[in-house]
Amino acid sequence: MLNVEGLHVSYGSIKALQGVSIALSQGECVAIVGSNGAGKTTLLKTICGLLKPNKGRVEFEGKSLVGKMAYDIANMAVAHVPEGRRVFTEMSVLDNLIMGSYVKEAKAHRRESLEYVFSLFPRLAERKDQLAGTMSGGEQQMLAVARGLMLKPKLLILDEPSSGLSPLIVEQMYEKLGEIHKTTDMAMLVVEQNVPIALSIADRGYVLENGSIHVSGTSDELMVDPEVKAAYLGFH
Amino acid sequence: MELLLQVLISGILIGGVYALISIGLTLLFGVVDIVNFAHGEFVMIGMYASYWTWVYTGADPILTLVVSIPVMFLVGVIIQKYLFTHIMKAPALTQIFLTVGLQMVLQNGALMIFGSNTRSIAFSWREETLKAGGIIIPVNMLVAFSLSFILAGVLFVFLSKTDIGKAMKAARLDRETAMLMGINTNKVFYIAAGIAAALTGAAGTAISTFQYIQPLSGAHFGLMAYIVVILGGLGNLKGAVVGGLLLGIAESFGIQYISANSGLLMAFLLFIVVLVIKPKGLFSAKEAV
Amino acid sequence: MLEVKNITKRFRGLLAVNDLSFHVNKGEILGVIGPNGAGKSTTFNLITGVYKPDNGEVLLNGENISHLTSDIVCKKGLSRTFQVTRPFGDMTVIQNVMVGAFLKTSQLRNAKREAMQMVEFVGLADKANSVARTLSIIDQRRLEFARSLATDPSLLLLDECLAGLNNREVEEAIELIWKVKASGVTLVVIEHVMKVINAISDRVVVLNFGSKLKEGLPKEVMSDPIVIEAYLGKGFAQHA
Amino acid sequence: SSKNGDVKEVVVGVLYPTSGSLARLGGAALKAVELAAEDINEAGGIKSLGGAKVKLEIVDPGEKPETAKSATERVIQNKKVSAITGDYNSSLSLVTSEVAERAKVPFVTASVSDTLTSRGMKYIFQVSPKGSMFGESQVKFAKEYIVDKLGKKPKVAIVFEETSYGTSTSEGLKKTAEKMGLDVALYEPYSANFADASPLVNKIKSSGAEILFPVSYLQDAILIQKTIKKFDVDIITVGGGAGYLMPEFIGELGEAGEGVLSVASWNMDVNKNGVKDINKRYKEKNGEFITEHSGEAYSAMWTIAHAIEKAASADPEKIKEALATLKLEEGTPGNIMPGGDIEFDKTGWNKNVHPVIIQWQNGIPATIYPAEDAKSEFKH
Amino acid sequence: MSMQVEKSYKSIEKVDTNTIESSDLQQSAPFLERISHPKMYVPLIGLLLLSIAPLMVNQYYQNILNSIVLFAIAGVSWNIFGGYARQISLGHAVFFGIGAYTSTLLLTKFGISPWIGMFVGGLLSVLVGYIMGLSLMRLRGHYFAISTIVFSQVLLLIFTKYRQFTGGAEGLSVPFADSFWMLQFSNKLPYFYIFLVFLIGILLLVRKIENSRLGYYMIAMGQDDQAAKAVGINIPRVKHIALAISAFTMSIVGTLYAQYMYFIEPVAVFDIPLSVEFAMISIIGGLGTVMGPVIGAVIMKPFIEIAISITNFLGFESVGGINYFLYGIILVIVVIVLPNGLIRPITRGYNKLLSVLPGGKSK
Ligand SMILES: Nc1ncnc2c1ncn2[C@@H]1O[C@H](COP(=O)(O)OP(=O)(O)OP(=O)(O)O)[C@@H](O)[C@H]1O
Ligand SMILES: Nc1ncnc2c1ncn2[C@@H]1O[C@H](COP(=O)(O)OP(=O)(O)OP(=O)(O)O)[C@@H](O)[C@H]1O
Ligand SMILES: CC(C)C[C@H](N)C(=O)O
Ligand SMILES: [Mg+2]
Ligand SMILES: [Mg+2]
Repeated sequence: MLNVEGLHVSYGSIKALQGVSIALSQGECVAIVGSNGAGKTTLLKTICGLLKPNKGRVEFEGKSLVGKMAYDIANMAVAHVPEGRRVFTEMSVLDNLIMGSYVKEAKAHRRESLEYVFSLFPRLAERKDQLAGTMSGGEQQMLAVARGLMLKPKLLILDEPSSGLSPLIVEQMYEKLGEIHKTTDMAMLVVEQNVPIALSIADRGYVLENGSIHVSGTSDELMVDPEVKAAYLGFH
Repeated sequence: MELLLQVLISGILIGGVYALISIGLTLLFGVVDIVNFAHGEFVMIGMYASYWTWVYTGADPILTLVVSIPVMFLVGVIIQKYLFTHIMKAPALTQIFLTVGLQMVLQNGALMIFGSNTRSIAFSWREETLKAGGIIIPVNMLVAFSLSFILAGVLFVFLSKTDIGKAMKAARLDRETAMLMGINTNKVFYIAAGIAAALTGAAGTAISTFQYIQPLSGAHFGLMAYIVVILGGLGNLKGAVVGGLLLGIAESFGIQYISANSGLLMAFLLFIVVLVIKPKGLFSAKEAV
Repeated sequence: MLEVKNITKRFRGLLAVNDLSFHVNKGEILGVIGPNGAGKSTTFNLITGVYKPDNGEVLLNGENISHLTSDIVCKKGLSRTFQVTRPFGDMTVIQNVMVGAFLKTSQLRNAKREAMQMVEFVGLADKANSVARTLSIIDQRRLEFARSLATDPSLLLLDECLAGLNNREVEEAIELIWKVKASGVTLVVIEHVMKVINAISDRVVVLNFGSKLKEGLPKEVMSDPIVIEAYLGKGFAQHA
Repeated sequence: SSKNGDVKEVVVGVLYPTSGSLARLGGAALKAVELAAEDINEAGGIKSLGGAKVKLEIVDPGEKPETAKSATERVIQNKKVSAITGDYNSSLSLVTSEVAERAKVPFVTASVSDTLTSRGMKYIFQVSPKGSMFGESQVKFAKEYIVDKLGKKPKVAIVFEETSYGTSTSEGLKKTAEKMGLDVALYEPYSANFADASPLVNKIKSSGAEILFPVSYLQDAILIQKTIKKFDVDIITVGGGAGYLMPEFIGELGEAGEGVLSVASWNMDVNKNGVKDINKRYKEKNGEFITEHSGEAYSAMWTIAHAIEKAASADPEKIKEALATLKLEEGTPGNIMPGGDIEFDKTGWNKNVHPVIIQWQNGIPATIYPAEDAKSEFKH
Repeated sequence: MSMQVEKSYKSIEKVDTNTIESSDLQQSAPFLERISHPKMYVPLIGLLLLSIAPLMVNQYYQNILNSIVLFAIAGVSWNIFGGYARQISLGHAVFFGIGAYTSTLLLTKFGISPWIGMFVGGLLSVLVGYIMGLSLMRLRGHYFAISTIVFSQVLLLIFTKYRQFTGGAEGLSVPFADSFWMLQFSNKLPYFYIFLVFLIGILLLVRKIENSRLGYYMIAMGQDDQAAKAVGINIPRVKHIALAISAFTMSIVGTLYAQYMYFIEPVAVFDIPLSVEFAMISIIGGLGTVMGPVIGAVIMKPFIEIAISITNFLGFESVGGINYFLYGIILVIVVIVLPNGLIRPITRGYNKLLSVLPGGKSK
């Protein structure tokens, strides 16, 4: 359903991506891991139309996304949970979620979606009238994920959703993501620093280093890959 | 006692006018986040729009809203599209710089097109008053005052209850993320700027029922609108209305009980005192729509 | 060295910190953990004078500092980093750190020298002349760390300074923290990464709903069923 | 002489504001100067220079001292002018006169401030009455015609806009009123350009005065008069010129404006030669009657022409000498200022000039006082 | 975080002076060597050219040059508080006005020389700045900016209102004299050189501040006051100091202005457009840079004269408002083309120039 081929992206003279290709089919969950500055966020932003590639193709359900505006891509049921939460700080939690279901299709199912995300994250229901900016970092992260789900996406893109979350919440959230993965045919593209947990729900994974794909394979393969182990898994 | 009441009522009515001119500004300022120093000139264009409509149709000024509102909506969209878009992310000072330029263009453009003559709209209720005991209420001021409440109310509902209203706020807070939500931010800003200008045009129409029209007619109102918007709390509609009323009352009382040149002084001092106590204006952002 | 006594902070009816007490001994590293929204950052803000506690007091070396503003607190040797980074965006890395160094010297040259060392220490030397705004979040964290260190603190509060680092980087960072500790600085560290907490803290305080849930040695705390229930989660053992 | 015979045109710098808040009257005055130049040239130009034509160099002094200074420098330095005229607004004239003085170029102004000719300058010539005289005339007239004749209580209210013009003329009002034994119930400046006149009118009403001396520019003047009517205030207005004399004033007020009085430094029907004709041609060209400042501007331009004629030279220094000793007798073209000959005293002020009082009658400001200048009678 | 560095925290011994203070070395280098570097001789040549420029033109252009230099000083003053400390003041005309009025009143009422008056005015401005600071210190962003406008309007109204002391709306004329001691000249040249000396003085001052703890503190505070507090910066104090310096220097500009214009009135010296102009000069040149406001003044001040020349050339000089209409269009275009000011492109060009000039490649 998603096809990225030979993607090159740069910030001025800095080359962030140099010929990245990934693919994702319906209902699949794919993890992208890699160290800081590897280009993970750049890749996701390019898919979502926030950055323009210098070269390469991005296709979603057979349609090219290159040159489309980010809001047009959102209208194709691609949700992006951005790095660093990016909740609308001066709006209430509820209004943030409402914004998540701004596109026409999602708006029709707003009520159900709200119930659904509130059941996933009860804290948000408790705090639905609090200004998002005054929520704790972790709470904001929950909100960001929930807001992404409000779009009723066919493809959910998550940029480091576990960052700043307490272990319990991370576990719970990945449980929910795993559940969604199993019960729906939503495709997921997850970027994570927390490699073990990402690979625990992903079917496949890519390792991105210095702007290009270094290693790729199924989660099980990656888990035992010595290089991956050394860089991202082992600890002492 | 009667005098006191009259002074109060005069103040409230002027305050209503201040509130009226501030509603569009608080929207533009609060949503598009543009510091528009040409705001008073938008009022002025609204006044001329009503004036020319009246000249050609003879319509009652309230009916000229049918023209001033869409015309100003268009003006707002055009200015947003060709000017403001370029400076939305720029520092406030850059915006001031651009809009001061715009102010000069509009003021002097009007001067070149319409000349410096003072004009006015003539209509049946212009000189009418309501009298209750010794208290006198000019009808045209009352109309302007009422309009400010109606427009503020409509805008409030629009911003807090509709998706597009909320999208305006989201787009201001974080453009990129708003786009990820499927919000066409450019369109949203066009609409916001259009509505802001339309509201300001409506204010111009209301003001032309009692003020006189010439290229500088808006200048004074521009500054007052800024003061009101800040006093009330940026982007807060309730604040704009309450702030406007307070300034009007302070001005009226200052003139009557201190001296005729102390009206504005009192209004300004009130402003400073309020901000010393509440640095974010009367109504802080929390209650903002 | 630091004593937090019965502090309470309310935000419009929300009890963010509730009658919290704990202390920090000289020379140790105190880990602070707890679920999101437990009040950890707020506690830092209360200690450093960003917020005033509604109740209770904060003592630094026996002196009540709860009514002081952040700058005075900093002059007293208490420095901190922010969870959401706050670099001086238009200044370069070295200039950012110099601002910190100016706390102890008024000489440009000394400040520059001091700052350069800190920048090297945190591994930002090659970006010393980059404008802070253009740094990645991770580098901004390094920068904040360096800036705090440059004030030559005796007590340093780190708020999720290591979030977003991969394993290798975390290991390097831990060594840095040890070095800081070795030079005689006392630290209080908020982290969600248990490996880090395990590795560096002498003691751990667990917060939940603004109150202290548990306090003790890292091992004790992390095997405590209440803490597992409220914070770590059952799956914790698997991933750790 | 043969040297003078070469002069084909004499350049006069004209500084009337045509932008900003002064544009309305500045533009009108500029039209009058253009008309004067036309008249001068049609009448054969400067005969002593072989019929040299007067050429105008027009420059906009804006509304700030800084822009006025720059505009004056521009016209003096870059255009080789023989003399300059303009400004009508005293604040601008104060600046222009300094520049002219230092550049040694004569400046003939129609601004009214007393200060202008009190600074010992040699190159400034003021054809208009001084600001302090306006109040005197207003009060004198009110005493004679309203207090004494109509038997009104001598309780008066003086309100004036807090501008240079307003404050300077109000001083004369107050002094004279007190001297003449009128009870000044209210004497206050107000901030110009208000949103609404109600508070000010509330105050006038509560002062209990029966005669009002307001000094206001146009919008304030109209709003004050309208609000007085709305608030049922029974008061006779003797305005302080400016807004009270403009075509828009009567246009807006219509019936309500009839009978309103005002002081004026000049009027379109003063008892002077040629005034009627000037008004007629001005109106044909510009669609409105000629107002006080425009009349003075016209006169100032002619004064310069006569001085050049007398000097028989385009040299500013010689023109200045000529101005100092000039005497334009009654009947000379351009001598349309009330008060006989145009003749400057040592300070450069036209010592014979005085203001007049007008009353709006049939939509026209009719001069009614003093008798020597008047063609109409005070009506009540 | 990288570990390559084998140096541990708090070991201050090893210092690489070369990379740290290259300017120190320059100072100890022999004069000839220093002067042969374009970094030194280009500004000197520039200064020389600038100082002889007014000798070659008539009084009209001298007037423009004078106002460029005068407003450059004003821009630099504003920039101390508005640019470095990022406290967007749109009410700085307050200090300009106080400077103009104080020295003029002292001169007209007591015959005191403006050379003394300017310092009295400066001190008064510092005092008023302190009050303004106290009342507005807690405000941020737009709240601060608009409040400074209101503050200046209050002063405008007060100076207009109490006319027994200030002369009111009629303004004050500076009595005519021609003496250095009275800071008045019948010729424009002396003004130019006096303004120039003040400009150089304030530029040196700003450079000095920029390279001091105060400067770093001001900039840091302007970027993020919460973070600045956290590293020990006493925010109110730094704000007050920055405002005091800015107010004092701005006040001096006010005195110079009064002495140059010979006439002041409340609107001319206190009103909003003047304050906005100070800010614009800084931003068009480059906020928070030493030379930015100078560049800003060089570009901004002649705008209106250029607009007038255009209308004259087209023969439209009697069309009311056309000059300012054009001026407005120029402003709008400049902002859209160069939203971040000119300092960066100009510095780039300048550095390029330096590197190709003889002696420039050595570094
Ligand atoms: N706005 C920008 N301007 C310039 N360079 C940028 C910008 N954003 C990212 N980069 C650079 O592009 C490269 C890739 O960055 P990217 O943010 O995609 O990495 P990432 O893998 O998401 O890292 P992280 O784990 O830190 O989130 C890095 O070298 C980064 O410094
Ligand atoms: N300024 C504020 N106004 C209102 N509520 C606030 C404010 N600051 C914090 N809170 C609330 O107080 C609670 C504690 O927040 P705090 O930031 O201290 O949590 P935390 O323990 O640091 O969480 P995290 O681990 O997610 O960073 C949260 O529920 C948060 O929403
Ligand atoms: C506006 C006018 C009334 C100005 C007045 N003639 C003056 O000299 O200032
Ligand atoms: Mg990333
Ligand atoms: Mg936190």
